[in-house]
Amino acid sequence: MTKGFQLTEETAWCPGCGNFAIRQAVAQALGRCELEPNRVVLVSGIGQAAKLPHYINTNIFNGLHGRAVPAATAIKAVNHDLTVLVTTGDGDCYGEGGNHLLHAFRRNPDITILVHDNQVYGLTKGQASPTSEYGFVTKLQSHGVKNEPLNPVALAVAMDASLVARGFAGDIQGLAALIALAVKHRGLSLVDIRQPCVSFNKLNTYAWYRERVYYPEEGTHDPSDRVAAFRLALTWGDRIPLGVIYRRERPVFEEQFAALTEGTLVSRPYPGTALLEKALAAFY
Amino acid sequence: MTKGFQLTEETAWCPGCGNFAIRQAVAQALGRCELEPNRVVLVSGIGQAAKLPHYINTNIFNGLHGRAVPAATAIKAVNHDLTVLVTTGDGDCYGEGGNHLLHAFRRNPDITILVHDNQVYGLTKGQASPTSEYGFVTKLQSHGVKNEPLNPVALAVAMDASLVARGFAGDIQGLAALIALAVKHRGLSLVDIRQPCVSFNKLNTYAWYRERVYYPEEGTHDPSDRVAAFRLALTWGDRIPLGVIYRRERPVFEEQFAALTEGTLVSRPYPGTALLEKALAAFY
Amino acid sequence: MLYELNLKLGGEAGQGLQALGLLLGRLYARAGCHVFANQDNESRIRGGHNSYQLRVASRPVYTMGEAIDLLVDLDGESRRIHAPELVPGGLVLVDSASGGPREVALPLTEIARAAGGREIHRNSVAAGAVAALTGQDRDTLFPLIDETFAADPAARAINSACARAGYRAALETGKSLPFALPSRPAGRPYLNGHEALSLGCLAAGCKFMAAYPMSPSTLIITYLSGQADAFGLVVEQAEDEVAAINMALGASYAGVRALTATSGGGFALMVEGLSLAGMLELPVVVVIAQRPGPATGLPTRTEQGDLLFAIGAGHGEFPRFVLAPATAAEAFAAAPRAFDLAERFQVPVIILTDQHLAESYLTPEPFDFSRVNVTDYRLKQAASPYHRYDPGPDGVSPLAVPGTVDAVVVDSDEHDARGHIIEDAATRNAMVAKRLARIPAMRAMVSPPLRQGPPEAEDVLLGWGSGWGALCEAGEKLAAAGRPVEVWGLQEVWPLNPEHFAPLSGRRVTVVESNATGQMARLLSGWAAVRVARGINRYDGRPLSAAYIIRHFEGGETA
Amino acid sequence: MLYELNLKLGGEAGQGLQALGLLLGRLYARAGCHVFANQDNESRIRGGHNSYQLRVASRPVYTMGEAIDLLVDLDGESRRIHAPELVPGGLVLVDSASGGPREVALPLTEIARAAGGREIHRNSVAAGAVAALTGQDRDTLFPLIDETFAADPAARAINSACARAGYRAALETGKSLPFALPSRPAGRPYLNGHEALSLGCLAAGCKFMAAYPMSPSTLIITYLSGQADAFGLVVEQAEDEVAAINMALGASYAGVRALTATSGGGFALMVEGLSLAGMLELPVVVVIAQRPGPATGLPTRTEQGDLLFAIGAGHGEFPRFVLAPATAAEAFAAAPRAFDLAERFQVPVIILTDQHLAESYLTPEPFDFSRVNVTDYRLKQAASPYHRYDPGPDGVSPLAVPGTVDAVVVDSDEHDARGHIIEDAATRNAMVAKRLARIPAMRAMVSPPLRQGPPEAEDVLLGWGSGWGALCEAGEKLAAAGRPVEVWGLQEVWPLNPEHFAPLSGRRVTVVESNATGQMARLLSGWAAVRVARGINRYDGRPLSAAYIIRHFEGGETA
Ligand SMILES: Cc1ncc(C[n+]2csc(CCOP(=O)(O)OP(=O)(O)O)c2C)c(N)n1
Ligand SMILES: Cc1ncc(C[n+]2csc(CCOP(=O)(O)OP(=O)(O)O)c2C)c(N)n1
Ligand code: SF4
Ligand code: SF4
Ligand SMILES: [Mg+2]
Ligand SMILES: [Mg+2]
Repeated sequence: MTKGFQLTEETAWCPGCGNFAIRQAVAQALGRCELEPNRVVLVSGIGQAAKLPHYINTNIFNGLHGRAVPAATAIKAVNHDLTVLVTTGDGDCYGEGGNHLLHAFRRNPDITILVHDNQVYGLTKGQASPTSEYGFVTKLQSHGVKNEPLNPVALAVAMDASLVARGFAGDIQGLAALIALAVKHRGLSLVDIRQPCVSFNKLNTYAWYRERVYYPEEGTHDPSDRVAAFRLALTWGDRIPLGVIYRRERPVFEEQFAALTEGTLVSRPYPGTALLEKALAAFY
Repeated sequence: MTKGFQLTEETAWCPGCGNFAIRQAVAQALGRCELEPNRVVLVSGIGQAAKLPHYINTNIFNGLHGRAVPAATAIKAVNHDLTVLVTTGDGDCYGEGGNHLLHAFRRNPDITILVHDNQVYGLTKGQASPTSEYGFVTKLQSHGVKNEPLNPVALAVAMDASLVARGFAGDIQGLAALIALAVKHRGLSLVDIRQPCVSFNKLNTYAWYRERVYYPEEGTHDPSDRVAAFRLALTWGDRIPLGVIYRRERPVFEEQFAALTEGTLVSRPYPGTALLEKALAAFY
Repeated sequence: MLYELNLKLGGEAGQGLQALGLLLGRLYARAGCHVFANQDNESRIRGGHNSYQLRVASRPVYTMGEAIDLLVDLDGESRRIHAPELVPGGLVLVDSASGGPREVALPLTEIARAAGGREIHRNSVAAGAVAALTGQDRDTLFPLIDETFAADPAARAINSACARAGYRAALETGKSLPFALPSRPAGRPYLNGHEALSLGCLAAGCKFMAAYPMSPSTLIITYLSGQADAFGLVVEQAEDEVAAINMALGASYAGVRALTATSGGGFALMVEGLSLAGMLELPVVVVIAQRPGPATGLPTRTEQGDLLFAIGAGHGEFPRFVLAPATAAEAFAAAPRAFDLAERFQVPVIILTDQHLAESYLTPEPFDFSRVNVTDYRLKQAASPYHRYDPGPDGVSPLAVPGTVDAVVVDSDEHDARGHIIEDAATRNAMVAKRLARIPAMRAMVSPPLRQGPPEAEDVLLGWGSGWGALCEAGEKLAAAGRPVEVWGLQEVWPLNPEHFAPLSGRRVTVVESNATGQMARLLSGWAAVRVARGINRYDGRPLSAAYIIRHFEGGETA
Repeated sequence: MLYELNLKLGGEAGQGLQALGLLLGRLYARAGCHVFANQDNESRIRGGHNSYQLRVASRPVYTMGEAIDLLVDLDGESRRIHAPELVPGGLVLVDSASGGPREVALPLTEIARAAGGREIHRNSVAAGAVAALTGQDRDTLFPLIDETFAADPAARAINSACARAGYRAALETGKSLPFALPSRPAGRPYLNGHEALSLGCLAAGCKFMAAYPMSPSTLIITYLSGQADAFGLVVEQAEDEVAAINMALGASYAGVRALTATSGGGFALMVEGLSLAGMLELPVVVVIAQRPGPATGLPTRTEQGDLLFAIGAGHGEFPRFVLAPATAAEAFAAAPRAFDLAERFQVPVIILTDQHLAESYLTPEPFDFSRVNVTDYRLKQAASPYHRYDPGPDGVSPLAVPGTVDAVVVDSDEHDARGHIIEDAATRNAMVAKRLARIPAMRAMVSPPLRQGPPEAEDVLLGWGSGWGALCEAGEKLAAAGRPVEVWGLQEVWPLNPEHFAPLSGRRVTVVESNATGQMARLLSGWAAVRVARGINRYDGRPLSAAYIIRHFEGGETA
């Protein structure tokens, strides 16, 4: 069944959108991980980011806005032989789906969450998102956003996420490497990918990011140091660090279920009557 | 109308429950802030903690499980002359209501959130809560909790909450002082109150906490230093710090609405036809 | 001479169709015409194929026309896609220096560039050209352009130059459409259903809105947020729909009129909150802007698929109203009506709109704000001790604002008159009875359906909500063809008052609705003993039209 | 001689009523009796006043008895609260050295202490005393105590000693109840509705459950989580109900049978997910354990208030089944039935239970697991290319497991046969038609109502779900009093098959249900043309009983 990861010609994205680069990086990364398309599931919610799965030839669960993470967690638990990625937006993941993300960090399933973070609601035409900057003007927030932006990387570090990284859609190679690393990592990986939205975010453009992003020099940051990671996570403004910010090995959600030690859940047979009789016997 | 904050004789709590102490501390703190009962609104969800408002003679909005924070935010926005407190449980606030908490930090309304954190679901009879320790055994989690506990203080610091504190129900005086300070603070205050549940949490008991809790010595911790606050927030295990962990002055939600500069929203009259005609004129 | 003009703008998302459509709509409205306009959009920001259709007439019109007199092709594809819709003799405006016989070839982009603009400014060139081709006065067009871009002098200059150039160039082609201006005076606003509804909310004294963006509801929060400073509102984008409704309920508790709006999927997340409103007896208005489901469905299209859902939503038993305004003018009226009913009975009121109503523009008579009823039902003088759930007339309790009495206690558990938790059967029974006691008075308040056409006709075409315009037109056309039908349109769909439906007895009732399962038909047979002969249903996401109804009515097809 | 024994245990929350009731229930079950037990609890952990009532009989019983033969007073209050319920000659066991004439005074706590226990161990003293007073064999009691505390030898020793001491002390009082043991052999399990349902889920091959705790549903996840290792399940407590249903849908997509359970308020949060199941055509089973609403309502009590909500929940239009098992035995059967229907038709199936069904214990015939139908509808051999939404017979598409075919693509937007987003009308129409095409076959699958009593009786008492037991007993009593009625009980409440109701025509139908607005009555008149003469409704949170039904039936009261 090997045909590699093929990208569709047609998409519903705007020309110049950062999503194209992310899609390319995803396909490259999956290829680099030597995965078969039919062993990969892309799970998404609703939004421009969440359309990505439709444009690659894998298994797709394109569910509800904000609800990709619980679906992905369950898919991985049912069939841990599959590689499960979530492709989601900043609204999808940090807004509507915020609670699921919080608790996914706690569970630590072996899934990769790619947040296409364009700091705006793209599909619904440009409202503020949880990561929009304070003061960011939109049609709905015509006097500027009054809430402080959520810092996903700091949040993930505070939640002791297993792998926390920041990527940039303007650097496909670096992003592909980061995604490959996240996919290979055992446990939950969150990659907050800064993605210019050419239609609705005229502030955080390619140029804006290019002036600011940098990869910390080899050896200057220890991702296993949580306080250091937190400090780096707070670095924002003139300088925006990319790459792995935090990493910790933790028990993986689906590895802790006795039911899964003998193989995948989906491969288990229906129970025999002997077992059922035994369960019933406890009620006598 | 001054009659002070009166406590009911009857409650539905178990004898010995930490909620009694929290209630006393709340009443003391409100008294100390020289508030009138009818200018205070206690907003709660569902749970043992969430029953508290019924046992004090104030205004009460006892809504849905997990949903106290958005209701409280709106109440404060509509009538910023009222003092608004949320009394909530660890399940209510960090479980069902997790997303609202995340975004309340961003909004920063001038409300005080008191989380009666007993690390268990009390009202539903003892399931794990988001703050239950890893391995904590319950009837439902019979092999022990498999998810890592959420650290509310670290989370709040990462979200740049305006005031973050930890209290302990075993120290009514200290707790009352902390609550008074939180109520007086302009902006959102989160007080995570460790509260022994004598019925369902046999691990994190009064004794367990008494061995561990301490107030950092005067001058040893600077709550305005976010990284230091994060480091202190991670201090857990043998030593559990109490008191104010983090504090930052930030724009307050309801102060940013032009509509509220002339007085409370609830006091504003219905619009006159001139204004309406003007709005209609824009469509010609 | 045409008595009406049908205009279609076709292009990609992102090419500015809406801005152009808006400009032209206002142009004809200013010229004294009646206008109806609607849009057909894909769920994307750029690319694809969208259209904006305007029907300009000498009398009020509420549906799209069936054939196009003038097509504006902005993507090079529209001439092909929409060719079958053109009337004989219809014209196509193309962005090109040369074209076929039915084409008005104008190099719009080039003209824009020559006038100092960029490609995007060709819309103003097109606006000028369309105005000229349809015989519109310069003195209407040019001031409108200037006002539209008033905030940005540079943009104003360019667009004005482009429009003038387009106007001139079109005149030079010598082509034109023989469209007669109506003699009616100018002076009707051009707005869509959700703009009208939002104005109604302002008129009703709505002071708080929280919502989460979701098509096709987003316009309401966007508009109200823009008016927040002028009208003294707090408008907040919530983190999710659960928060939105709980914020609205908090605001209502604190004493102001509160609103939320969403589409079916977002409303699904508000259902627990709706039940809370029922238990706390808090007034609140919830707009459900319907779109085709289930789940994400067709986000930018229309359906009436959430009727039974809205009526039955929420665990436990509590009364509610469900309104479904027929047109933009009715949507304006529905809002104060909803706030009034909500506060009078302390119940949630749902307003069901849909993408078609929400985004279709028309030119209603100017709203008369002095006739809007805003009754303040909040308690002025409270008895002490105040008990939130003391029963009053019709089961309605005194509604005090926190801070003005000893304490306002509301509780989602079953409670006593004071609002505190109870467990006993007697109090429970009394409280259930009290909550439901409002139903008879509520039912008596419901307005009867709209009716048009001969009341003695054997055939009745009955629809609800935004179906009204298409139904009326179908009724008129059928009558003109010698087939008299009476047309009914329900605007207040819950509770139902069976008495309203007595005139249907013995007649052949065809229920027309934008859904597949015939929800209104089911409701009427179940709750009002109406015998429904058959249904005409449309569920492809496109709005009902007179032609669709007539085709299925005459052909006996039941789609 | 009594042919049945009614026993009530009264005490505070936290005093161990449930453990004592469970022990006694199993004791009588082992002795060969039929037992029915139910509880009356306040929503608190300690204090207040709760009761646990056991009815022990020589034939199957499904409701609580009406008068108490033996009351066990553990809080010193029960003798006063429940005195009116005692039969003449009934006894009260009190924890005291001396008592009145109707009292069996035993210093339970002292006896426990003397036997080496603490206050909490007086429950075992009481168990021994009750066993003795009701003529139960030591050889049944003592092994049961030993088994109950098998896991903890120290506890076993103390409880055993206490039970023996209680047994002895009671015998010494010389008092006893003349209760005749039935001659039937022992061997029925003692379990409640949700335990039976959970066993049914295991038997159905359910492999995944996610839920958020909520009374009265929590027992299901608690039980299944305890069986997870033995049966190979993944059971996860979700962070909220929205997560729970989306997890269940993810699991279903990945290829296993998936479940979630909640009460009405939690289900309100699952409604968007239900619509998603409808759109993705994913099998999933959702238990709604009903309790009185709206909102938080009465969390520990019972109601049937979510029927219309369950049937109408979700935006957009999609088919579903709604089941409502009548008894614990039927709840066992309903689970595999639900999983089968869900997978056969790729639809969500809702099981409506309620607190009364969930927490009432009884002693059904042992379940025959070999007769449970577990058909695997998943695709074994997939065509290539595989298209998730290719239409099959009855509109049902081939259901492949991801990983076994090229790609399994499911999409909440409207989609084509491959599962990819579409915008066009033709595909939309085809997909709507395909999804709804399953309805006729689904309707044909629905089982007819249970019936008992003379089919020619003019009067029909019709109920649904857990009302069945009380209805049957009411029917029998009315017949015995010379007033024949036939009793109907619906267990598969959606979709309705109108043919099932033909036998009701021309008869006087009284619909009995635990809600205030008569939801089943409404459903039957709206969807199955049943003429309902009147309703008997109960909505105080307490279960229906034969006495309640008869009182309102004969008195003509409509509560
Ligand atoms: C329950 C629900 N609420 C709202 C929506 C409407 N909606 C669709 S996408 C979206 C936001 C998208 O923003 P983001 O996740 O940042 O994705 P982007 O389009 O920017 O990539 C919203 C609000 C929805 N589909 N469902
Ligand atoms: C939507 C919803 N889900 C579940 C419940 C059931 N429920 C009530 S309280 C509670 C948890 C309480 O835990 P916590 O908030 O920690 O409060 P505690 O009782 O421990 O003080 C739950 C799950 C509910 N009422 N509503
Ligand atoms: S709106 Fe923004 S995010 Fe969406 S496709 Fe266009 S550029 Fe990309
Ligand atoms: S269960 Fe725990 S939290 Fe609840 S009242 Fe009892 S001791 Fe307190
Ligand atoms: Mg975004
Ligand atoms: Mg708790």
